[in-house]
Amino acid sequence: MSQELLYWQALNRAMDHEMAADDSVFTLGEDVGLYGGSYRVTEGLYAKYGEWRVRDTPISENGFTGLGVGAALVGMRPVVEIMTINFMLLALDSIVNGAAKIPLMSGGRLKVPLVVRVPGGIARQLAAQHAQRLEHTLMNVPGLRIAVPSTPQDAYWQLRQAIASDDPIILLEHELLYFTKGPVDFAAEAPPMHRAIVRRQGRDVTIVSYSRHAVLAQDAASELAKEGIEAAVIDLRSLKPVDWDTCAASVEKTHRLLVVEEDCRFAGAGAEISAALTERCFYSLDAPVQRLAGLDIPTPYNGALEAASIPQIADIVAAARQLCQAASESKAA
Amino acid sequence: MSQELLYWQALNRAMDHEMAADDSVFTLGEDVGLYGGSYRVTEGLYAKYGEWRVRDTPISENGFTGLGVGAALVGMRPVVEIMTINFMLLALDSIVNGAAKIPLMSGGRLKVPLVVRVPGGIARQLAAQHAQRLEHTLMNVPGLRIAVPSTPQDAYWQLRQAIASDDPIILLEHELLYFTKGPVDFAAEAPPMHRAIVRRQGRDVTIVSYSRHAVLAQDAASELAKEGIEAAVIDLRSLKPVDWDTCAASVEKTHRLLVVEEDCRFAGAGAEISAALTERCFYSLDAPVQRLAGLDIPTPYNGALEAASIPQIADIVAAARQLCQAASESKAA
Amino acid sequence: MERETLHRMLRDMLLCRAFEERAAEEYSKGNIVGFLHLYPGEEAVAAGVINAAGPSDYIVSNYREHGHALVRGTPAREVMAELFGKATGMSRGMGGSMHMFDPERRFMGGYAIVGQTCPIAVGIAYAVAMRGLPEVVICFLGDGAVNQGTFHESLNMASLWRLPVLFVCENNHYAIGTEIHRHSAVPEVFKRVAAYNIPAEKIDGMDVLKVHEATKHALERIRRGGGPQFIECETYRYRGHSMADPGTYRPAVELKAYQSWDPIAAAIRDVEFKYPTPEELAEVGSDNVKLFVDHLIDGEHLAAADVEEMKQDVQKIVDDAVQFALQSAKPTMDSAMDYLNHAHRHEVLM
Amino acid sequence: MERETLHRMLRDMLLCRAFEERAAEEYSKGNIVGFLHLYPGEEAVAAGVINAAGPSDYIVSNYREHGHALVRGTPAREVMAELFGKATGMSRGMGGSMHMFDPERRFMGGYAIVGQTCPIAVGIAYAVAMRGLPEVVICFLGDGAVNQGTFHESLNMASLWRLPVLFVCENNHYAIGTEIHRHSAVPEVFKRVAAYNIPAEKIDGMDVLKVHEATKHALERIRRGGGPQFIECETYRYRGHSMADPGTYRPAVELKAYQSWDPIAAAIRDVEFKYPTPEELAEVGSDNVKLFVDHLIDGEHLAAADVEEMKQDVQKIVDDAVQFALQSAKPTMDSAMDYLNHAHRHEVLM
Ligand SMILES: Cc1ncc(C[n+]2csc(CCOP(=O)(O)OP(=O)(O)O)c2C)c(N)n1
Ligand SMILES: Cc1ncc(C[n+]2csc(CCOP(=O)(O)OP(=O)(O)O)c2C)c(N)n1
Ligand SMILES: [Mg+2]
Ligand SMILES: [Mg+2]
Repeated sequence: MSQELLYWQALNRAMDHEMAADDSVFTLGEDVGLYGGSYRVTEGLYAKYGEWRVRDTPISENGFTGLGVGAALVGMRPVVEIMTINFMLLALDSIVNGAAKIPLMSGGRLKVPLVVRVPGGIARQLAAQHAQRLEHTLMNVPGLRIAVPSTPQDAYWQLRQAIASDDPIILLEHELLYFTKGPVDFAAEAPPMHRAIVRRQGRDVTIVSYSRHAVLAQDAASELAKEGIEAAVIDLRSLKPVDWDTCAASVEKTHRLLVVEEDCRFAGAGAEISAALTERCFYSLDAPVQRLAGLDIPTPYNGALEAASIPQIADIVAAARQLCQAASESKAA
Repeated sequence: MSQELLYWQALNRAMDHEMAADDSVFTLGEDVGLYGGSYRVTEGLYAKYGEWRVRDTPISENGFTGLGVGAALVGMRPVVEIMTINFMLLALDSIVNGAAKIPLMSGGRLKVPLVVRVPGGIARQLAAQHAQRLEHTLMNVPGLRIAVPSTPQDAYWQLRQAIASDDPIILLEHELLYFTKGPVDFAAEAPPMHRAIVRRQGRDVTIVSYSRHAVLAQDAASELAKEGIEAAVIDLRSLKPVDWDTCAASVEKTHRLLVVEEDCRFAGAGAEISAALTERCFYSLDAPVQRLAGLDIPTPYNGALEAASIPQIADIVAAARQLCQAASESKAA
Repeated sequence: MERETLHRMLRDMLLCRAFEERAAEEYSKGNIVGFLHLYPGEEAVAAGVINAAGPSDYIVSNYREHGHALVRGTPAREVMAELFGKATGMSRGMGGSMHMFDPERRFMGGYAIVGQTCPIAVGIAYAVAMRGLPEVVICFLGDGAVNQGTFHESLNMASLWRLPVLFVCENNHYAIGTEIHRHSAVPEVFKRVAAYNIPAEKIDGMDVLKVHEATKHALERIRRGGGPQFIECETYRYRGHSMADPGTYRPAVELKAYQSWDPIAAAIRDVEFKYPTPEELAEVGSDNVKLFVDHLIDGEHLAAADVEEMKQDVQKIVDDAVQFALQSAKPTMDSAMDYLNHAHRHEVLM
Repeated sequence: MERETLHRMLRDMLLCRAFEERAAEEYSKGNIVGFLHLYPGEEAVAAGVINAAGPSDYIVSNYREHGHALVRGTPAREVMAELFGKATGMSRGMGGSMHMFDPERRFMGGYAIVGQTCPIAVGIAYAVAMRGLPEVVICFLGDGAVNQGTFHESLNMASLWRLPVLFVCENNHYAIGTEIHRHSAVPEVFKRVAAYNIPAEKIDGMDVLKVHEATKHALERIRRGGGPQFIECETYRYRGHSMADPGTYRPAVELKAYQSWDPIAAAIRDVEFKYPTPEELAEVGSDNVKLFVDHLIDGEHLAAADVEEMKQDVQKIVDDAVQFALQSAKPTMDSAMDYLNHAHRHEVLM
């Protein structure tokens, strides 16, 4: 039933399936049409659906994102692609002051079924202006929902769910995941869009992560297993809302929590995860929640420094190991 | 030595003193000149310093903030006023991709001595598009510094310090504080810009807050004292960096921490404060850190709902009381 | 023009005027709070433009939009109740003065970020064009909004794809306290529009007949496939920018000049700034409403007595609206949460 | 024109060409990583514009700026080392291809957000004007950048306050894969500038002499107090948008047309998209460098042998730059933290 697809291909199929099923779905963004999309997500759609449904835009981020908001108000289901998240800073007014606020501001008289797709994260030496994450900025905006698929299957599911939803939803795609492969089953029933998934069960420590770092966390867990440390790995899949229940259930079992994120540590996504789960699981915790995160520095261009600025597999292993040690020492004491 | 001034007047004097002392200081923004500033902060400066140093701009937030960045690169000390923080969403590219990144991106070859002054927070029924806080958005940006004065004296000190600094600094001013009064001593030596101040010593619980809510927290502490609860109140004064030492010292004494903020709870400023202090003080805490914050909702226009959407004094009192009870119960158990 | 249309336009203008003057009063009493931007002086634009539109056309407006909603047909009760923050308001008390919505009348809001009306209107127009419908989107914006980047981006896209949108610039010469020649390098707004290959004209925004005429033609051109059009209406606001603004930056003589229907002399810019006293306002000559009334009476479309009756009618409507607003229930936090989440009520989130 | 200037311009163009071709090679070898936007085809713009500027003028550029830095005088070693991410690079390995800075030569960067050069240049110009200095700021931008709101906001302010800034639009007809008539409602960029009351002209950006001449005059006008000026240089990039872009969206015949100095026929838009093969590239006629070489030889400003010598010279410079870059040390994280915090090194924070 399932086939092996690259992450971008899974997104591409999701777009195609939704566009075929509903002619109010259309996509727009820089070079999504004739050029086929910077990361190929919209490849082939221009030829199939024509320029009105696959619209190449000028470099006018706030303008065309706002266009998406307007179209959504009258029943269209626009999928705006912002070429990379770095340029979303220019479009935040349309997203925050527009899409996120209109449902409440209109007293529930309008809906904004908008999807904003954005590649982001730290890729390969793209330097400070092209290597950032705005997870936290978006999380703090009431009225938005945020999905962060880490596998081709989730990418397929969550993009379709986002398009089908009547809420404004941001899909954060990771630039280094586009060319990763995985099985995709088009027919399988999707879990709810914001449900976290336990990628690996564990006994000793819970690692909560999302997007590309959820994949790294699984690799780290395999390493840890060799040392006898059984780490549970939870892939959040969604940053707003967060599926606290799934996380808390694991923390209550492992008594230790490591939050791994690519976002800058200070006021990053991990801050909320750490704070909320501490509030909830305080009395089950053997040690304070640890956050492993990006350094608080604009990303340097040099490759070695870039790599050192975000958590790597070895860092995750070390942090989990230390957390287990610290917790057992404090327990013993 | 000190005189009673309104918050806006203290800012006005700070501007005047810095402009008189250094002719590379200039200010720009919508209606800062002829009109005298929306909250009067620049009143009288246009007449005194002329249009080049007090520049009325078109409604072009990203443009004139970027202008400030450019001018700062060649040794000027621009003070950009964004009329309210709601419009800063349009200027974030200049702040985040510009001001914050240039020092690192240029390999330390350029400085950005820029100050961005912004009124913000929840005022009186200004509704969703004029009643928001972007504290968390800004906190997550490496390269920025953020000051949040809550008193006229701090407003005076911190604006002068911000202008004197060679870093890009955001001064978040609260719209409901402009017409509050307090003593200002122009000659007194200022504490370091990012030092937190213990506004009230306490034994039972530490309340950490900032900006207008630091004032409310002091009122709440007075109430609590009547019930026999001695709450320490810490006014952070700065959101980036945060003075963790001052906070931790108090938490280690009181064993309980309540974080009070106007920002939306989910991924608000309080998330970082809670997470970081828990990491640091975990073993001294008798109960999980509590966050009292704004509801996760765009601010409704209706006055009663607006008030209910952010913590009020009574809420702070109740939360602190409950925290003290919960902690002693769990200790007793 | 049909007698009916003339009457309707006058009635609309009178209603707007009476409504806004009353809103100012209610603001002083504390029944209305927050930013309140009033429309007196500019009524001819709303009445002329919106009365030229059809029921399936869309309207997108900014924070100075009470008049636009009233002319579009939203009952004064719902507009006033919204200002009072009541559950019966057009935005259920959630939006207030700056965020009024009436989707049933295709009145799509109510946006308080300067320039934001442009991309939203262009987006609605994109949907219309994609569907091949004969509808037009009317987008209001101020002279100050022209300097916002979004304006530029939106006009380029509207023109590039020939979208059915009519931009109406209400040029009242000020962005809060900053006069147009101090915020725009080219103060003739319509000339700036040449950069987008969009037909643009400047008209006298104090003359409702001219506004109506120009709008009618522009809408026809759009419906014939002529792509976006732009109308600059020269107008003036008699009050400060909002109730929080005393308007002291404007010379009294300038205000009077507009109200008495004289062209503004260039000289007045140097006059000392001072907001007119109530006495000065009272002694002022005809304004856009007066102009139209005179025209209708002179042309025997209407008798003076009819005008008086109309004034009394709209006054009653406004009084009733205030009563309604006062007596209406307040919204609850539960309803607010419902509005926030209404779009995903039937979706399984987790 | 002085012989020296002619020689310098040719040398600059040859250096840019050789440098970029080598950078492409080093990219393929993995010595350079990330986005690499190359300049071949557009050399006449950098050489013509920057050689007309004085040493105290400022340059602000975007992500396709290696050529601009080289012409400005930054040693090829420092430019190459930056591409290699080394501590000896002009941005100490922190910025890379898109973020090159050389403040000592008033080369103010290197910005990768499309449109961002505009407000930054305008800000520097504001400082110059406020100080009453005779300096000018040169702001480079692409044809795609014209649609960014920031462009609009910046030009309005520059004009309003008559700031000393020269905008140079490098119109290579494409924003990545989107051709200008598909991204701009008015594809003649210089015409759009009328909206700001800024003198604007379009010139042949493949002819370095015309570029130099136009720049000289524009700078003179600015220094005489004429306010901002705008030059649109029509040019073409021979390669894809960046090394990540195969450029398959452009018809081979279009590319050839530019390289062989023919005007583009309107017809070519319909030709099948295909990136030219190396063979096709090889058989192509003269390009902007060739054009200038021919002119210099025909005018007896230079002998063919001189050109060969020059080519060898610049090749040596480029080889040396690569050696230097290879041998240079990598930056450390400590240095990165120092750069981040260098501005507050002497300040007590807490
Ligand atoms: C982006 C943004 N910047 C600033 C403001 C504050 N503001 C509200 S109205 C206004 C003036 C707008 O002038 P104009 O467009 O001429 O409209 P008018 O009020 O004259 O009708 C300003 C600056 C805002 N609401 N949005
Ligand atoms: C704000 C922003 N949006 C999108 C991009 C991605 N991008 C990089 S270059 C480019 C095309 C720019 O075209 P143009 O201005 O014509 O310059 P050229 O590359 O042709 O020199 C785009 C869309 C960006 N860097 N910044
Ligand atoms: Mg105006
Ligand atoms: Mg281009």
